[in-house]
Amino acid sequence: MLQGWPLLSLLIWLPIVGGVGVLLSSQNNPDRARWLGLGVAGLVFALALALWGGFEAGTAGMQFVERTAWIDAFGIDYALGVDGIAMPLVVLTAFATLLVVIAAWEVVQYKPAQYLAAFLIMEGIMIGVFSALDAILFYVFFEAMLIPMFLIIGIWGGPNRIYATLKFFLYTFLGSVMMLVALIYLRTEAGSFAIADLYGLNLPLGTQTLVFLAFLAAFAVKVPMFPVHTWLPDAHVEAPTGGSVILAAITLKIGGYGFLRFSLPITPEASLALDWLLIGLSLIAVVYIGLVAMVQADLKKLIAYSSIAHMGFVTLAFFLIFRIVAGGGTEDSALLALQGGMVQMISHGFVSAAMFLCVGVLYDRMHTRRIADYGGVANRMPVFAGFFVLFAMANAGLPGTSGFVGEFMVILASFQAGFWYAAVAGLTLILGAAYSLWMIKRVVYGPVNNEAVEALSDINRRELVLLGGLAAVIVLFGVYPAPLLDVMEPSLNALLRIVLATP
Amino acid sequence: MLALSDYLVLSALLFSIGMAGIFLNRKNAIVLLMSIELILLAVNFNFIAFSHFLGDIHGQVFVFFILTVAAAESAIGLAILVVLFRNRDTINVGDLDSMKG
Amino acid sequence: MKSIYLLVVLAPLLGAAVAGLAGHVIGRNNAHRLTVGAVAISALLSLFVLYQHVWGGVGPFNETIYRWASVGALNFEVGFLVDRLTALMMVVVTSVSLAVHVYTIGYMHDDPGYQRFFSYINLFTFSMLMLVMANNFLQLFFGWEAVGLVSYLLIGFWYRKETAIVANLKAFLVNRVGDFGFLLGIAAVLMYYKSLDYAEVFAAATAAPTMTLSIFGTEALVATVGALLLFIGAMGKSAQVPLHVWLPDSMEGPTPISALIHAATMVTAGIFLVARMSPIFELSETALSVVLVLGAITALFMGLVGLVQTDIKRVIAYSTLSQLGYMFVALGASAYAAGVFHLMTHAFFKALLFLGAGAVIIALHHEQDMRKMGNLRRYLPMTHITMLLGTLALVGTPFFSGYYSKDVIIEAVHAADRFGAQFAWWAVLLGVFITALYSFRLYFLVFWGEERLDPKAKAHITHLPRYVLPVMQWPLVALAIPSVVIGYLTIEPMLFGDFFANSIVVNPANDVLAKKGADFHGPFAFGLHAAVNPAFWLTVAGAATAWFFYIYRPQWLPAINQRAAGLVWVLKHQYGFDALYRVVFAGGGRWIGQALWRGGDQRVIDGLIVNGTARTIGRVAGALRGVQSGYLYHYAFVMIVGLLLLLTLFVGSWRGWF
Amino acid sequence: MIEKVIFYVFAAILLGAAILVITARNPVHSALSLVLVFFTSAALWLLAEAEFLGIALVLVYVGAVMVLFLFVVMMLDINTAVLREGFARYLPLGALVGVVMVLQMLLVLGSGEVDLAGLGSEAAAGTTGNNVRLIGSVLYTVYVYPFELAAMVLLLAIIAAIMLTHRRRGGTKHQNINSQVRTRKEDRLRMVNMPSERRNDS
Repeated sequence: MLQGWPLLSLLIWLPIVGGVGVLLSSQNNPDRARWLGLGVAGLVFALALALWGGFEAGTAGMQFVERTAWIDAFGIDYALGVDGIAMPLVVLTAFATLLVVIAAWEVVQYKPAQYLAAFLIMEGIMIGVFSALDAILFYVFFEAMLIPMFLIIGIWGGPNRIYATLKFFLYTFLGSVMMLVALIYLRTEAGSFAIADLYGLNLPLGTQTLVFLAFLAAFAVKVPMFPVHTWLPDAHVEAPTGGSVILAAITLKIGGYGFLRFSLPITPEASLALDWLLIGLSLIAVVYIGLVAMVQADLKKLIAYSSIAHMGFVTLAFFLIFRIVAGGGTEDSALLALQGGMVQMISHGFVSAAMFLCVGVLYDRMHTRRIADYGGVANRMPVFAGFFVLFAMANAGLPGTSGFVGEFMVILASFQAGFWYAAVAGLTLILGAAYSLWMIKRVVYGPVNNEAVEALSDINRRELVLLGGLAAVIVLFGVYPAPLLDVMEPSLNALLRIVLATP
Repeated sequence: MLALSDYLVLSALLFSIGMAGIFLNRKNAIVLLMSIELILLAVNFNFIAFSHFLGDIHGQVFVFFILTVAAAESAIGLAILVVLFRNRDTINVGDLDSMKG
Repeated sequence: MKSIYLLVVLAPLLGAAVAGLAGHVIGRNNAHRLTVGAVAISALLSLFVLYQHVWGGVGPFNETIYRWASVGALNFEVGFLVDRLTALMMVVVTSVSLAVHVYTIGYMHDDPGYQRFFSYINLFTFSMLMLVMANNFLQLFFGWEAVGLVSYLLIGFWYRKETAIVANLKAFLVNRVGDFGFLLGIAAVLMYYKSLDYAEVFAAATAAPTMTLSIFGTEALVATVGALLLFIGAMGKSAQVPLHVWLPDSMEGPTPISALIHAATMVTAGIFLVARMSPIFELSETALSVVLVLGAITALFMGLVGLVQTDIKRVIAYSTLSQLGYMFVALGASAYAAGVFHLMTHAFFKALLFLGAGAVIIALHHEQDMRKMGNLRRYLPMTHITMLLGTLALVGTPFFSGYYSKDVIIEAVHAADRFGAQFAWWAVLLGVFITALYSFRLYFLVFWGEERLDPKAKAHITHLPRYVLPVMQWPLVALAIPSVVIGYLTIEPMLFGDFFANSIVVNPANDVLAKKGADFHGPFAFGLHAAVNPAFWLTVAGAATAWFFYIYRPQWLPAINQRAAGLVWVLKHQYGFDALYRVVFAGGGRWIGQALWRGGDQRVIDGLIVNGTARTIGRVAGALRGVQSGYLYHYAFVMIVGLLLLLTLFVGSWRGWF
Repeated sequence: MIEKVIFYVFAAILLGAAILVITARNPVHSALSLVLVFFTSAALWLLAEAEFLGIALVLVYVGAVMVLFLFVVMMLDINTAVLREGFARYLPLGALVGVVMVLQMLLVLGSGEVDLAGLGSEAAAGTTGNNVRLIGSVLYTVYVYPFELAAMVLLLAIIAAIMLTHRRRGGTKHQNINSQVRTRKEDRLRMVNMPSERRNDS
């Protein structure tokens, strides 16, 4: 029923215009900035929910499609549309930004107007990334997204934020430039930049491998996959709480989304040929990063490394589908892997956002992120301790929380590809529990460690709303994930048809 | 009778004298400019010689252009020299290394 | 019936939610009234369900409650399967839980986290019921981990105690190792039997008993691999030998939960799993042999460790480990009914012993060391009698429930002709002697002998707050009754009747119980039969030795300890398992993590590649700077050389050199 | 035959003067020897029947450029002593470059591809006759644009030279029309409200 509305353009440009509005109207009036920011973020979230409402679950094709000419000379047009894969991520973006705006209420005293404006603009751009149907439009949003995050970490970040934000920017930018080359090459092959036309090009394997590697460079950095992941812990340690939430909840998903939207369908044979590489890197990410996460002394670094391990699961799921089908598994189990990967991405969005908010709550009170400075927080902050334990459990993949759904499906599916895939992937059960709960033991439990912990006060109403909302969502998706899965199934099925049809 | 090779040998020698001029007194800017004039003169010689022996007037037209450009070039060169001297009160190329990387 | 089942499960959940979230609002008394009421409802309804299933002629109920999620043709549901096995387990879980709830009113009387504790034990009851009543692997796994979570929360209930939070982390991680195998088992089941629902899986399993898969390079029976992986989960949860290290440490938690979780219900989840999965286990001899051997090892060796413990709760904990070993031995010998039967009887008398120990601890004002007890029968008569009854049941004195369940297991193993059965029989037989020894050692040290009380404890025990004890005494009595009579009453229908007909599948070849049933002439005769039964005499011998060393000649003990110092040292360190895991896995994991982080991330990736390239670019640029010397003639010279090179290039190509 | 003699005489003078230019100690001497070089080359050009260019050379170079050179040399009191050292250090390198250069030329010319002889010793037909008309006919037809460009180049050179060296004498008053035009009312006019004085005889 909402098909007529240009809902997607609204979802993109409303936050951007709103952000600029906040920037201009209330630079010297923080309260006005905060209320205006909240208003815009709330409105966008409402529109996102309308998008979910108006989205027909049955069809696999793109919905809410808008297409107008943009740069005729090169045949680039401003095309937007969402399908089952993109729509949940758009809603997740809107939800995360709303959280960030609420979380930054009293905390951000230094230039709140610019802070909120940066996030709102970033929200618009990210929704643009997910809903772009034209390769160059996707690329423009993909690159534009770096700028607000660069500013957020650079201005409101921690002590050596310059190093972190520069590293983040250069890392991602270098990767994505290769993608531009590939896109332009594909334009010559397909005659147009529309993503739909790029599918089914069946290029020779040689060129496909090159195109695949170019996409891999861009998305592997974004995910981040094993060897190119070192920017994430630095970025997280230096980013303000809101920055970390958005960085963990959304930016990592763009990597995964990219693999689904570009790498798999456009270069299926190359994906098949190189799947051993991706699976190897993902398994290393799960085990190597899991072990590394265990020994971190900084709270945010630990959660950052745990995000990498979780995202390792996502890439594992996406690139196992060939071996699942080859290993005797049915088409459904390949679909199970893709669903598991998607759910893992979305649930990781909630769980890691919640964990970072918790660390933010602690950081706002104690101004330290070292685990050794904490101990016995539960004695002074029982309600917060409850939430933190719940989120740590979700991070470890406890059934009943959304963290479990993704892991469960991926391990079930990866068994079809081979016992050892599931065995190594399954290690995440132990490693995840190890680093999450060891951190909980050292921070939350135990006697009161020092007088700073003694002086802690429990979470106020605003933080309660935040953490409560997230806890509700995490438990809801843990107990009843059907609606999310049904929305994604047709699109993933269609993607599977394209990818598996060729070999 | 005069042969083309005579002219060419002469212009070659003139050219190498000009090159040597640039090489030998690296410090004196004015001699540098003069050496450049010599090199250009050698080039003109060739043009004239070929034009004369090939019976093609275009060579000479080119000499005409080279002359204009050479004149302009030396005028500006000297102007720069004057300005340089006024600011640095030396034209010794050895002292002018402020553009060092 | 469906609404009854839902009510049985949801009542504790509701109780937990209200007590947990609104604990402070409704106050302490309302909290415990609500939660105890909730569990009481569940208990009564469970009894009603059991009654219906046994006498009411109600058939097994197998329906899905709601569709959790569906992917293509695969659908994941949450549903209930209630047959006689489930009904029995429901009754055991809820009745023990009810006893513990009432008992906790007294035990946790002056504990600040009162409401929180009640909400946790209610949540535990809910999780255990979900696990027991599941009709598919997904919900089984949900219950499995939820029970692990609650045990984590309860062991670490007094989170100020450093040892408690170490214990609960260890418990959760070891359980997670078990769940790792368990999940792989579920994945194997899903792959080869194409479904997660019990009914479909069992049908597919029995339809293709000889299906094989290639693993580690060799062909193996799907049933064997699946069964073994599921058994790893059972080992983790029911603390069998390699994964048993967490149970003794879980004694850090308050005593009620030791009784409820670490004696009666949670640890029996593994046995319930194997019994429920009997159709799969029956298909693979090797899996059953593994269960048999591991159970025997645990039964024997863990019992031995119990001999040297001085903490009252740890003695009972090791006794639990040993009894769990017995149950797995029964399952390994395909005598599933005997295993479940022992599970039931053990739940009652072990909970009784734990609650009795709790009463003693409370009476002596949190004193758990047996060396500081003695001659307590004067001060705690009721506890003394009930614990005596519990001990008698545990050691297997005739006509007590322990005797019926344990002796059947011993004879079943004796009759089983499976690999490892002989070893298991010897282990189980010796176990009887050791069980009697450590049980009566505990009994004599605590209730008889001369008083070794601290003055403070003595003062506390002489004038106990009068309201505390009754509310703790009644559950003891309530548990003592079934500990004595339940064996006698239910052995006939359960083991040799058709009680488990519809829920446990045993293929006739190795149906040991059927053979035993032949010469079974009623419980009374079986009781008399003890006279000719070696186990009975071993029990008497064990009791006598205990009496001799701890009552008659206690002064000889130091000499014995001194002579058997080596054995005592080994037992005291639980054969080194704990140290091994701590050093190898925990320490090793951290060391590897540190190495990977320092070496891998920081030095190689960050140092070498990321910052490395930045540095090299800086250096190269530095070098190139030299070229811009600022001298005009250098530039002129470079120009000329350039010209020269081009010239040679041009001439060379013209002359065909290149 | 007579032409050859003339050619060699002039060539010798030319080379001598050229060497003198680069080796002269005093820049004025090198400037004057450069003048001599231009005169001799003009003569040689006349010999090759390029009268217009020969005359142009003399007019342009000797007339304008050399005068400029002399003017500059005279004006700037350059101490030539400093400029001399470091003479020998680069000699070997310079010589090497020179030798390679000559080798290249010989290689090309000697290769037989370019039959120098064949080019003939005769003055080809095209360039005899009225040289100026010939140049004019080609210059203003084919090379019109380059011609205009050359004019532009010269104009540019003139302006650049003036701009570079022109200095405004300090202390003189002069109008800056631009800023005069842009002044606004506020800059010049300031309204002040003063209370009106009361007449003391009221």
